[in-house]
Amino acid sequence: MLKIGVVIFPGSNCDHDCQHIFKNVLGQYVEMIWHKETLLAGLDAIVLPGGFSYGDYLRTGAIARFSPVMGAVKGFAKKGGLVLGICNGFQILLEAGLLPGAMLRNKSLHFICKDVSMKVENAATSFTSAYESGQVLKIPIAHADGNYYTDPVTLASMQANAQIVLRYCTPEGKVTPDANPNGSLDNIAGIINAEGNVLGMMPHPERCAEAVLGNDDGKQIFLSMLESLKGNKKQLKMIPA
Amino acid sequence: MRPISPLMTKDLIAQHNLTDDEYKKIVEILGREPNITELGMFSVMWSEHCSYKSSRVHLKKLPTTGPRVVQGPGENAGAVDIGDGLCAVFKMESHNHPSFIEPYQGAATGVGGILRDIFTMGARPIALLDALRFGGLDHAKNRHLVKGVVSGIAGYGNCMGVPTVGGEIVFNDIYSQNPLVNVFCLGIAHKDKIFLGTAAGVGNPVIYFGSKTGRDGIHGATMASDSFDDQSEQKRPTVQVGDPFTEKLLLEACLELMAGDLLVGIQDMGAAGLTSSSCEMASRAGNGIDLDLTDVPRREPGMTPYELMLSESQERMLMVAQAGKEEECIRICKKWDLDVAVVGRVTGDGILRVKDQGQVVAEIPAKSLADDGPRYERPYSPPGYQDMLTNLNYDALPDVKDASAALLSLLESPTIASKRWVYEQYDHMVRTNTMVRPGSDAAVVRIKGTNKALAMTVDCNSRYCLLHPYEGARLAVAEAARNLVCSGAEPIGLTDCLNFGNPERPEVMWQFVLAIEGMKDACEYFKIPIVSGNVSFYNETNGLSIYPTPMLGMVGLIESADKTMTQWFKQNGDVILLLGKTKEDLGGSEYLKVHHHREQGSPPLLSVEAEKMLHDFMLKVIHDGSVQSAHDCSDGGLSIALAECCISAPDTRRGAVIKLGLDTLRLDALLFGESQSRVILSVKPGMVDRVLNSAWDSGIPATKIGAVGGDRFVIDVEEGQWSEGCHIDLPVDQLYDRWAFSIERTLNGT
Amino acid sequence: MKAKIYVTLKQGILDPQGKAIEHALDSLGFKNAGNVRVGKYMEVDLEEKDKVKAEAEVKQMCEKLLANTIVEEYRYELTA
Amino acid sequence: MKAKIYVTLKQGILDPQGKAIEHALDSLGFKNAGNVRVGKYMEVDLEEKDKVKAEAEVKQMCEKLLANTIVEEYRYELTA
Ligand SMILES: Nc1ncnc2c1ncn2[C@@H]1O[C@H](COP(=O)(O)OP(=O)(O)O)[C@@H](O)[C@H]1O
Ligand SMILES: [Mg+2]
Repeated sequence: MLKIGVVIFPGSNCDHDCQHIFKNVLGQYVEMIWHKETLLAGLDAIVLPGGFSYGDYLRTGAIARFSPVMGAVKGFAKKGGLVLGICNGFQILLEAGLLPGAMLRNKSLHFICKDVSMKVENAATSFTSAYESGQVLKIPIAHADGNYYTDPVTLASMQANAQIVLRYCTPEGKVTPDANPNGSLDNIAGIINAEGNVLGMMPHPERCAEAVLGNDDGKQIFLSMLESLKGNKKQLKMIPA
Repeated sequence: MRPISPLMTKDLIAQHNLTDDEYKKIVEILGREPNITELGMFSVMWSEHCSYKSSRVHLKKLPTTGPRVVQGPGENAGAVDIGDGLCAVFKMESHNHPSFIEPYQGAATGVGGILRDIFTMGARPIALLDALRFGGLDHAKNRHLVKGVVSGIAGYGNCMGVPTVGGEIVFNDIYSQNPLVNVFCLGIAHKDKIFLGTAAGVGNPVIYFGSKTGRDGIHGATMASDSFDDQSEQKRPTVQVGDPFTEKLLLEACLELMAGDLLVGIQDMGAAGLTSSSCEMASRAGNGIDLDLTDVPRREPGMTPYELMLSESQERMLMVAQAGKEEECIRICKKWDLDVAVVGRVTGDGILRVKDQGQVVAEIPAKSLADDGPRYERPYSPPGYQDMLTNLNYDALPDVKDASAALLSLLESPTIASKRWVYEQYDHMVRTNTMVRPGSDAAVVRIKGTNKALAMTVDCNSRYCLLHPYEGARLAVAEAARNLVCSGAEPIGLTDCLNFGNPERPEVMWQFVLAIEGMKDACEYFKIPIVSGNVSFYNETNGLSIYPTPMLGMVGLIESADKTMTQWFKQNGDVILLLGKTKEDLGGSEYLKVHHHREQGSPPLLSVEAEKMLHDFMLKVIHDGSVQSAHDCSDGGLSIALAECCISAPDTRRGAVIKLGLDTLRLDALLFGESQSRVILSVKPGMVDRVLNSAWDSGIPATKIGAVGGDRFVIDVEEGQWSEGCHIDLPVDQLYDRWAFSIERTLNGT
Repeated sequence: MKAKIYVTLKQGILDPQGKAIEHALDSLGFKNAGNVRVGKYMEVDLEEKDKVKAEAEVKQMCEKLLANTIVEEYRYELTA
Repeated sequence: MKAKIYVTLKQGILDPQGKAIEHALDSLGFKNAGNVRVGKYMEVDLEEKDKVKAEAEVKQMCEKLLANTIVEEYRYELTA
């Protein structure tokens, strides 16, 4: 069994959902980590869940990044540990500087909760290896600030390094402005750091990882992580969704 | 010594909304004149809102018991047994008036309040539904209200991580000055770990926790207290601002406190804040409480006892802990960054005694304050215009000419159009339980750790209630139950939110009394207990009352979650069946309103027997796997229900070809009439005979009316005895476009 | 002309944002920062050249749209 | 001392909120209002009496917490 840490910030609200996936759906050991903890021992991966840490007051993720636990998360990432940030978790990773860029309000100024299509642009990461490159997924989003921005230089280098892992697209797989739900730069839905061990994504794969909810397109994100942690890529890829 | 109090003048008493008789009763209870703080406390506790003085005698008639009922009305919320050692805890609340004044904060704090009602019971909230009423979208003010209310609900519910999985919105100009914002919440608790608001155990500590107290929501009565405030005149905020972040911390802290063996009782500070929570808890236990205001956390300096006792600051709780467990309680609250203070002790003398800086500032028998408020049996009689409303000469109304145009315009009328624009702003998936999202007859959430799921719906056709309050209330119960059974769920409990005008008007009271009778009769027949509820009176402006709106929130149980059903067609080639009988039921229909601008006639008649047979049959055929989809016919009638089956699926739209006979009906009655107890099923071709036979065996009229397939919506109606038939043939995409984006287009002015 | 508009919560109204920021500043070690209030700041360009007319216009904008006068108060400056 | 802090989006970064307000002003009939920018306005009380020290402190607060300098810029005023 692998040991996955799920961080609880004040205001996190997808912490139980992430715990449920790793523990009950995928049978791993999950440790819930209070934001005031500073020592993270024996973890195989860390998840920063979605929610409204500190009420999203000031800016999304702005206050959470100063939580004591973030020092340890940074240390863990520096050593190559896998860190997944979903939605608010992604926003925190940006504010903490573990991923480049910043989030702006959605173009519509509304909170948006719905299924959207996205394309796996890089299936060679530790978070996406169970997908095919170019595969189109349907995963729900639920956020008010998912309008990703970065400067042109950073964008170009991310493009060159294949750090843009997920992009919003039409159900047919076309990356168009109309398929972009929030105005994010280059239709970005998820990015990875240059080292390939920290992924941030706005869509919620934990909300579509069980057949009983009508969709399990998100499950392979978690399976990919387990696969890469076990260093056993081929075998896990065979597991049917 | 009591601090110097002003003379109890007539004005002061009137400003506190107390009648002379009520004041006399207060003097009698106390054996002396009250001081200003006491007057304020009586005034809030004996208000209509807290004391149910006009409604209590009637509410008593409602059926509240049943084999599953674990907690009926009287506590913060009701609880119903769902097996596996679990309970569904639910309730509905209104926040109508505050939402009209400040739509965002009014709606947001409404959500906050109902959530607290659920989690004080020891239940983790897992679903919210919102039932809304606004005036027409052609007025800018109404558009402003809609936008504000929806974003307020989203702002609070989303942050809390409780999904808003469904709701209802109706637009009618009668609500222009009195919009309704009713919010339903459901939580799950362990049956043997339900917490009640009781101050048992003399000597136990009373602990305040949550946000600090500010001068929020101290209403008109505030003026009276100003003269004792030696601070300079200040503008007092009567609007409460919600802080969902603190509420989320409060929720987690409460559940952690409840997981340990620490608490005796707990209650949230809702309306009437510290006053209601302390006296109600004391009264339930037959005890008293000594409160010391000195340590109450405050947001502002210089607050008077009057203000502290009456403040309606949000996100606050009062708990009674076991003696000796104070430290542990305080530790948990601090862990969640909450303000916390021991503010009192439970006493055995039945008195709520309030001290501030060493002085007694109020001393009232807790029971008198909480339970001995006035009760009124207000006079009631039907309004003079009632007959004019129900008598409608249908012969004077021409039958529909262009059925296709009528269908399209009904589809885009905001009451019928898709509520996508609304529910896409609500996080309806967080907690990963939502099996059926907004857009079907009922929302369905699974219960993790079991095979079960719960279905929920909120319903009320207030036009029916206007035309016939008794029938309207019965119809609301029937429709809610029908929405549940169409989702595969057996109805197990009900909560209500009774929105009416001014009860001092006999015609409003008449509506209220009849609606209660209707709910009672229907619930008794269907054996659905009412376990919690709320009354909102005085929804009137300049003498104009809203339509009587007894909003219902009903909960159903699906024993095996994989038997969940949805309303949209699933597969081309499936056969479409209609259950139930279509009659000449145009009275009170949405069609009459949209096309003839009339809200008149008699609402459709309900046969509870036929309705109940339909429910039993629906559950049987859904559970044995014979049907692919099920949708009840409600607003807009048969043709709208059929169109919804084609266009409401989350990703695919399907066409259908339908053939109907008129017989002796008018064409508009066939297409748009709102006869009750009807359901549209789609079944696989091989199942048709089985389902039809089984329906007839159960005494339910059932006919094959068409098939799913293609990309057009086709209805052929053969000529009847009195009317010509019609041929509707429209692209499904066109129906979808009119229906799906109507509200958004109207709100954006495009 | 350019209008600079400041919208803040009225005195006595709960300011959850301010409270959260104050808390964060405190835990960042800014121990002597307190009483944080958060509001909105807006800049609007106006074609109007006449100061008196411009002022009337800005006032109307605030009352009608930019401030929610039930819970907020506003002030503004006009610069050329 | 009291610090007044203004945080706005950097020039060149699209400001959807500003656009929406501009649009709303227009449909309310304020035809000659344009170029609306929306930002945050914060007030913080400081115990620090020394202006130079206070200024250094406010600057730090902004850099660390109050503004995200990837997309925002800030300025501040100190008053007694
Ligand atoms: N205010 C709202 N919030 C969330 N969902 C809503 C709201 N209004 C309507 N809906 C959803 O839209 C769908 C259609 O609503 P409605 O026409 O009232 O259904 P029905 O007639 O079956 O009761 C339902 O799934 C309902 O939950
Ligand atoms: Mg229905």
